[in-house]
Amino acid sequence: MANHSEHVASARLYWLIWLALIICTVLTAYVATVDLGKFNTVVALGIATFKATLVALIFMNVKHTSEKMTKAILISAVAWLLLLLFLSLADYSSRLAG
Amino acid sequence: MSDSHAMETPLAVEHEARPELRHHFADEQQQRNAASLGMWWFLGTEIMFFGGMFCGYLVYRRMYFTEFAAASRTLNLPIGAFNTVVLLCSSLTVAMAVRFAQLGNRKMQVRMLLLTLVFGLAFLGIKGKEWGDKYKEHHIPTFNHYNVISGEGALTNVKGNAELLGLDKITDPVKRQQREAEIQQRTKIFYSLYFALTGMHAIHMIIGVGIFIVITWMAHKGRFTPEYHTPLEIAGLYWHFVDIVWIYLFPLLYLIDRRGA
Amino acid sequence: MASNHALPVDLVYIFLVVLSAVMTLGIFATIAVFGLKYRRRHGREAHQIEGSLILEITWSVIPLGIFMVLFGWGAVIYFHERTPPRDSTEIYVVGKQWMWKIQHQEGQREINELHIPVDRDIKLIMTSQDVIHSFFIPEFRVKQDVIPGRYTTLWFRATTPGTYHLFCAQFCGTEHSGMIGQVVVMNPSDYQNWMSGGTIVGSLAQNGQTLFQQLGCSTCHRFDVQGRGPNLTGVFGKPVQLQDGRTVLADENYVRESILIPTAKVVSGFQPIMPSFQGQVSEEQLNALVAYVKSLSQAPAGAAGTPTNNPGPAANQ
Amino acid sequence: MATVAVPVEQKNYLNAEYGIRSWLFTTDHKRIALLYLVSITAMFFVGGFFALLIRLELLTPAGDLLLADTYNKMFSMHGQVMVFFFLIPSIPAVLGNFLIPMMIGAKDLAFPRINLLSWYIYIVAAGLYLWCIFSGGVDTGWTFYTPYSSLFSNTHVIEAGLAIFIAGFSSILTGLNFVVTVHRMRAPGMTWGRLPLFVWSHYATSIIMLLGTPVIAITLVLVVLERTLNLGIFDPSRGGDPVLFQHLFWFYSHPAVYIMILPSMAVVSEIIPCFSRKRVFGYTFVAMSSIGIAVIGFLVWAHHMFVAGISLYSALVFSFLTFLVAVPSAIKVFNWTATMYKGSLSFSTPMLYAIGFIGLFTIGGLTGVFLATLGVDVHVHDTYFVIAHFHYVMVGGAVLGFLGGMHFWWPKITGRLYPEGWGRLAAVIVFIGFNLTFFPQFILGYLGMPRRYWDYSHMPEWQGLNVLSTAGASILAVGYLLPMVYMLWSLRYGKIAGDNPWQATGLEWKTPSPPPTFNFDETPIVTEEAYEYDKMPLPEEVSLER
Ligand code: HEA
Ligand code: HEA
Ligand code: HEC
Ligand code: CUA
Ligand SMILES: [Cu+2]
Repeated sequence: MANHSEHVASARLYWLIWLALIICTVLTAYVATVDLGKFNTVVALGIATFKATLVALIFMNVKHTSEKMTKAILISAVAWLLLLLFLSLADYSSRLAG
Repeated sequence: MSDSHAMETPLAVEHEARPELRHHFADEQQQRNAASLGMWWFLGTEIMFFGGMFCGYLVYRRMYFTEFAAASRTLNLPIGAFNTVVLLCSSLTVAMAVRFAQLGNRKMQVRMLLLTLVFGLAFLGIKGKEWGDKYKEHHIPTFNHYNVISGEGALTNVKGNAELLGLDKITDPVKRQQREAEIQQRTKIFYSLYFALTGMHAIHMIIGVGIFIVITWMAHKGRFTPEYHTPLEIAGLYWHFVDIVWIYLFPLLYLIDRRGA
Repeated sequence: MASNHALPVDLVYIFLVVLSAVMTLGIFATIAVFGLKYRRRHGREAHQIEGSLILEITWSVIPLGIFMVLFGWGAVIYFHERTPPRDSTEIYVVGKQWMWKIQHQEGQREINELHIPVDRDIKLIMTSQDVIHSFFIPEFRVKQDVIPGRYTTLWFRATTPGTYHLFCAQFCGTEHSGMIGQVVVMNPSDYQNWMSGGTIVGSLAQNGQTLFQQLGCSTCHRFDVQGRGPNLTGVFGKPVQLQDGRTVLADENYVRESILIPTAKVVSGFQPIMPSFQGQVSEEQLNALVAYVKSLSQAPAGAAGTPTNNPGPAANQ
Repeated sequence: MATVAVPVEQKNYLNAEYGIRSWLFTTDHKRIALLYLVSITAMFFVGGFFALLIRLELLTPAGDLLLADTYNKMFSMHGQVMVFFFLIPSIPAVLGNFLIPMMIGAKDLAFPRINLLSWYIYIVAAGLYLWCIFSGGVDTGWTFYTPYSSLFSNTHVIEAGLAIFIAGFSSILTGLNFVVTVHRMRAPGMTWGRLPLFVWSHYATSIIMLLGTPVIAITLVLVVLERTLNLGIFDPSRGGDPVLFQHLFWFYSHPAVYIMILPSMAVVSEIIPCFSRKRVFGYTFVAMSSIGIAVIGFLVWAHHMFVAGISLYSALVFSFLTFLVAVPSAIKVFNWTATMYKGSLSFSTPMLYAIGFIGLFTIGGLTGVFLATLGVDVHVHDTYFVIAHFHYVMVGGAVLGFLGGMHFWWPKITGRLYPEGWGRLAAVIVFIGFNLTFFPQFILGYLGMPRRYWDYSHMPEWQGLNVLSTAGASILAVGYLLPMVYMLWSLRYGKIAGDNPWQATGLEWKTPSPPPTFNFDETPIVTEEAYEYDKMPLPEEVSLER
């Protein structure tokens, strides 16, 4: 019953991820001050999603977990969120008069 | 579900040797899997909990983009970024604590957990300072002195805001007054959402700190072994989740439009 | 059929009723037949059947097909209901707890009544002063929520002269069920008369209303909450809370006294700033004023047959 | 235990321990189910009491029994109590709690202490709500529409909002427990393809609870913050959009109607095969249609807002999606009916309720299709047509399912049979009373009677139908009180049931009645499909005496 399947990540990996996260934070703060037109928001959210993915995959061990359900739950919850956001925002952007 | 672990007695007598195994589980593997599955579903729930507010935020951000951008510029970017870093550090220490538990290193486990608490509290402290500043700037919608037009918290104090809001082009004083009233109202929505979102996040942090105090104490008592550290693991999942929420809050609230800042 | 929308809506409705009746009776009948035929008697054994893919597909696809037809049908009607013709007559509607205030382009104003000509496209441009209301004319088969902070629109073409109910369909507080009125659909000539004030001249309340303007009552008693004096709509016949804690019934005498000796009974929440009109108004005029104040409360009760016609000073919005 | 001589009275979950503490600190899912049963029944009578006052007021056109404000509070609290404190927890927290572990061969739910916690959370919420009622009540309608709820109502919106917020967590924790239990605690051999349909349906319900409930929780918090802290999120005077509240509210509250109906469908899917002595027709389709309803159910919320000022195109999309969600329901109805084909049918009380369910749910569902049809909804929205529609699905559907389930598993829960004759009588009374109450409301609705109207004195022609409705409600009240009485009576005087009085399949019937604390002395090993009724003997014919 001992827990042989559990994945022990290397400390180096954790430090690397941490470093990547910090760099991304600095990057996102910097990029925001540069004029990219419409793309500022896209870039900011893109970086945030990248960071979130790192945390989920490595720190939260989604990448190596033997548990298939974890990914399924994560995907369905995010899908549900997008559904809420998409369908309600769609109402606002298709309203003719303010 | 695995093996059909028959129990001779319905009561948990045979489990006494392994106090952490609850009577209705067949074995520890089952129990551990149940706990982490439960936590993951709970985090799914949490996504939707914040999701409701995100939805409101996005609707209004689209509707009143300029006012939101102008108000966003009054948030303290360096402090916000620094706080993000603090929170990321705490995520690292949590991950490390779990790793040390897997390796059976109790001393480092406790150290990492203590560091997590320090970072967590630091985050809350810094957040508190930011809120305090907002109070001084009269940016909290709750209070009657709410004011983003004049005084310490005038939006126009921030470089570029007058242009963004179009105030620089209005000469007619009546029109200007009208526009200012509009700004005053719409930014209230921004700040309402700002406080609702960061407040709800802070509540999650406070709960997280509470949980980690217990976890640290358990680690200190040597409750976690390489075979069994489920409470630490699922508390860690929670902590990382709260971190991820902030990872989104930071750009959404602080970085709406910082061009030319 | 009272409006252009009524027939199409009723047609789908009838289709739906027939469809549902067929489906429901069909299912009931099937169950009844099975119940009789396969009753457990003398230890009768059941006949095991696993299922049938063909049946499953049949009874998913056929309902789906029917649903798609219904969707299309309903959608066409709805699309029509939400796209007003370009040259419709526009009328403004303001909802407020608990009355409908209507402003015609030509300047006429009404409360809880809407006069329109038959056979003309009417577009209502609606907003609310406080909470969400909903403008509902059952016989026209139309309804639209009225929302504070923005405009919503509703259009129809009345096809039969007559008087129709108007309801507020969205819950809006205490007097939600009193937020009702009527829609009067008139022949073009009657409508012309009404527009030129033909049908309303001479009524007592009408004179009172004129006086109400002339004497300046309307400067303080406005039909919103911003006036220096109380909004007089709906006051008559109801208990009034006074400054000194007493409650009195707002009857004719109370109104009369309020006009002549305003300080006698001061309404709670207001300053005693109303000047006395003693000696400035004749009895006849007083009667007219009282009738007018009275009519302000009867308007919602304007059940079919008693047109009160008070285009009161409405909606400064 | 097997080796020990059988004691005089067998130990079961009811007599394993005595005393109030043994109930309040229990972690046994069966005892918690009973705690829930008592609490939701109490709340049902509170809600029913309000319903009776509503119906009495509407007996005459004039608003003569209650004040307008009181009436408004009555329907608001009726709706809130019935939905949040009765129907949503009803079947899941009572029957689901009691049966799911047994049906999958587990000793308990995955998190017994969280299960107890969820009951306590429910009690705190219900207590707060009762306090709200006694301190004056709330008048926003069960829907809390802003800005009325956030800025205008001067009733106890905050207490009500918080109570429902708290109740939401109880619901989330129940759902969490079910999902994890179904995933993790199944006995060996209990594959997904062998799960009873009851479990499938509850699994679908739990997903809705988990992913929907948090949204209404946060939305109500925002309303409370708007009232208390003056944060303005839905406030139109600050440029806020009150319709946003409706989006967020219905994002949960539409799926919530499936939280209410799916568990009832779960019950019906067990009863029909049992009293037809047949396998369920199209097991896979019935199971998958539950999941289908749960998923598509999340895509249709704005059908409550067709005239609320959403965009024309949104309305079209949501109407389309609404029709899609009706398909899986149709599949279920047809499969249940087909299950009876060539069966060996008997009409015991649970079966009567199940058949009543099919009939009334069909009517309710089909009138839902009326509402999904855009042109028609514009006319009947916010009229008694809608009231009739949802009482057909919620009372005719969900509550009948609940009653049917209570009768079906009563022998398992208590070890005793209810009196069959009385049971059938009550079922018939409920059916008649129900139709008399709510059928006239369809007509009223089409005639244009708006809902939430305290006074219809300008439309006296509506009185006749309203009188019918009130008369029906009184019959209905009798129909509800009867089972209360005879079931309590049967606790003491009912015939001893035996382990499996219906000769039903399913693991819950393989353990004694009432079951022992840990359900099974030995973890069962499953080798059969669900509903192998061909292998079961016919039950004894139930006599109608007593
Ligand atoms: C248990 C609760 C429950 C259930 C299951 C349903 C089921 C459905 N509901 Fe209902 N509904 C409510 C509870 C419920 N509803 C409540 C509480 C409200 C009002 C809230 C408020 O405003 O206060 C409401 C309101 C409501 C509205 C908004 C009305 C309005 O306010 O204007 C709409 C609109 O589309 C709707 C549609 C539907 C549809 C399409 C279904 C479908 O799921 C039904 C599917 C079932 C069937 C279709 C029947 C079986 C099928 C067959 C027998 C097949 C054969 C059929 C054909 C070939 C046509 N409902
Ligand atoms: C689960 C949900 C549920 C249930 C079971 C019921 C049950 C009933 N409802 Fe319900 N109803 C709603 C959910 C429900 N309702 C909702 C959500 C609304 C909308 C609210 C809103 O608009 O916001 C509504 C609104 C509503 C209205 C419309 C009010 C209006 O718009 O003005 C009416 C009117 O007839 C009504 C009637 C009834 C009746 C007669 C019953 C009957 O089935 C009830 C029968 C039960 C009893 C009669 C109890 C018997 C008990 C006793 C007799 C004991 C007496 C009590 C004591 C001694 C303390 N309901
Ligand atoms: C200077 C402002 C002013 C003017 C002009 C004025 N009123 Fe008033 N009125 C008030 C105020 C303030 C009150 C409430 C305090 C009180 O009762 O004295 C009031 C109260 C009343 C009431 C009792 C209302 C209630 O809610 O019970 C009536 C009726 C009334 N006025 C009628 C009239 C009429 C008719 C005129 C014109 C002939 C008139 N008023 C002109 C300010 C005014
Ligand atoms: Cu206005 Cu209801
Ligand atoms: Cu719905």
